[in-house]
Amino acid sequence: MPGIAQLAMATGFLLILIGFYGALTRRNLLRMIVAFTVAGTGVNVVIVSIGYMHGRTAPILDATLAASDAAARIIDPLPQALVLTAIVIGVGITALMLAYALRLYSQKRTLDIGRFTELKG
Amino acid sequence: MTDTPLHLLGALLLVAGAVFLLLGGLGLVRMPDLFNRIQAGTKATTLGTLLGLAGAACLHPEWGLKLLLIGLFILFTNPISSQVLARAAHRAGTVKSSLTSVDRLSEDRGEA
Amino acid sequence: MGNLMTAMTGVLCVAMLGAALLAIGEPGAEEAQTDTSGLPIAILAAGLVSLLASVLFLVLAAPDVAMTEAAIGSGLTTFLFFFVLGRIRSQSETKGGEDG
Amino acid sequence: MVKRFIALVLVLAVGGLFAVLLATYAPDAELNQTARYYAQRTAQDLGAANIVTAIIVTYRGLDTLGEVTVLFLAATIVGLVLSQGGQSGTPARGRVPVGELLTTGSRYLAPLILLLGVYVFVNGHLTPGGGFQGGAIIASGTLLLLLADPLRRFGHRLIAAVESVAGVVYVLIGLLGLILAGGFLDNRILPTGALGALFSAGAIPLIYVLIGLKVGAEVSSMLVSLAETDAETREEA
Amino acid sequence: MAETLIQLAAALAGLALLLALVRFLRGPSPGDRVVAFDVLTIVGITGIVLAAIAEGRGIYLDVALVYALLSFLGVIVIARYLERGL
Repeated sequence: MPGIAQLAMATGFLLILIGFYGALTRRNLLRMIVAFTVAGTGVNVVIVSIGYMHGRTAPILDATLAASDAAARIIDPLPQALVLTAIVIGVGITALMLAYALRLYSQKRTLDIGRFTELKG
Repeated sequence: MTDTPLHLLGALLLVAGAVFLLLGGLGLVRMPDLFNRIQAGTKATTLGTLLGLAGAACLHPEWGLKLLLIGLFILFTNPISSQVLARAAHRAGTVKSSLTSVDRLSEDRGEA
Repeated sequence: MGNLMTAMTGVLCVAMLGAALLAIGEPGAEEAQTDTSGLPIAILAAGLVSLLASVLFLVLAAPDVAMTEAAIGSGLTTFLFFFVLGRIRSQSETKGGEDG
Repeated sequence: MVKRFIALVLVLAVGGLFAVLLATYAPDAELNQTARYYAQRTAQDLGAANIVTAIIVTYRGLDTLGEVTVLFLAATIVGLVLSQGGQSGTPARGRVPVGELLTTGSRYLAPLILLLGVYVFVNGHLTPGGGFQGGAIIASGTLLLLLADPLRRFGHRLIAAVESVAGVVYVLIGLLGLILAGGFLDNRILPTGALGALFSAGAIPLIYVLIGLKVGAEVSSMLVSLAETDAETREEA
Repeated sequence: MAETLIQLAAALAGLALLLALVRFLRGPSPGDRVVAFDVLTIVGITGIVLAAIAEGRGIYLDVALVYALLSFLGVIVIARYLERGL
């Protein structure tokens, strides 16, 4: 029986693949952005699941977790810190992509990625 | 975990809450149109969640305050979201099932 | 209660994968992809992926990450997408764009 | 069709790579050295109960400063891009007005959401949460106000002022750490206090409040600049 | 005994989640999917509470607090979009 970490990691990898496939095959700009956010969630899930250890608890000290035995009972806090910032940056990136998509639409009246041909040689 | 009567009561409340959640989910799948599904999906699950929170409060009395706050927030937000959704669905002209016979909003607007 | 957590993870993973498949849309409908008709559902499904991911993060003992994902995935991202979609809808309706 | 096939092959190749990674993955039984250091030293060195907060604000504080800057740049560029695109928009005629329940509900819920945001970032060193989460929650409050009244105008000056003052004070506290304590953004310029108390962990609560205000202002300004592209075109019509 | 009951509750809640997911995936109208989304978020709150009980850590409830107060925003956003108010 696979552990929680393996299950979550497999899900994360599958989310990345689904998002990747979507971003490659879709032609609608907004659909591509949606696919990117799905892939981004997958990356976050994978990184957090790497830090997970079986039978341990969250890295926050309180009444049920004394500072002295923290090293024996908590999971790795570093991936969590990384993912936390990655999520916030993710929303900034999404907003930026959407702003550009809206701008492109007001100029070209289309969301089809095949119509944006100015940069093609 | 020891089996004091309070713990047992808490666990039973949790199961009761989960049963209501399950009924809500069942209603969501079985009901004929959107408005009936909103009924099932909001009322039953709100009750289920509140029962579950009460059960958790019995299991861990020291969490009581936070659980109470969560329950209050659910009571505040859930009606708003379902009402806004029902209104939007009505306005967007969602098809009603033939079993849905009362439509007071249309009557108020003089449409029916 | 290890079994409980594993089972919960399993259910969450299935739900997330289902929602993710819905988010990128059905394969094969490539021609109809440049209009915006199916997009609300795709965006909603992406929002569902992030909400379920938040519960999954909690099961993975990362409450900080779970809270971030809940705060951002619940309203902000969905709003950004739908706002842009609404603007595109009103523009295509009033000026009669190529794909409108 | 060819493009689709190529995409499928590419995805399958990456998937194979992932499968190898997953098959060879063996979870650690013990914390690695860095994590062990954080676990053992955080409580006595910094006095923060939430180790993730300690890492974000102090151990890797410089990264966080950079990250907040990236978010600021993103918000600025969103505003810039949208302000140029405004004139080609069209007025939103026939908008459906907001329902009564939502306007009334938002009047009561928005202060509650702001309060929750403040609670989250003030308690960032004790419970889950902190500046980023609190900032996102505050921005959600802005979002609720925008939803309840799409024509509401937010003070750009206020948002910009909050954002820049928070940023400047953040950097100043960092410099103060360089002078009074061990280095840039060192939190021990204030006493670390008792573990678990609200006023503990040195400057961490202060810095997290600033980060919360800054992130909240940045994300709010993104939302407002999106919403106001609409309002500008409305005025022209 | 209590532990068995809690596991039963978790199983029932998981079943409710899967039922709501069926409605979410099947549609047919966007409104139906939004209702299913609403139910899924509420079941998610119960899931968070169950995780907190299983781990025995009260701090997890802070996440449920945020979840309970903010998850309705997504529903309101899409409802306003559907009634052409956005």
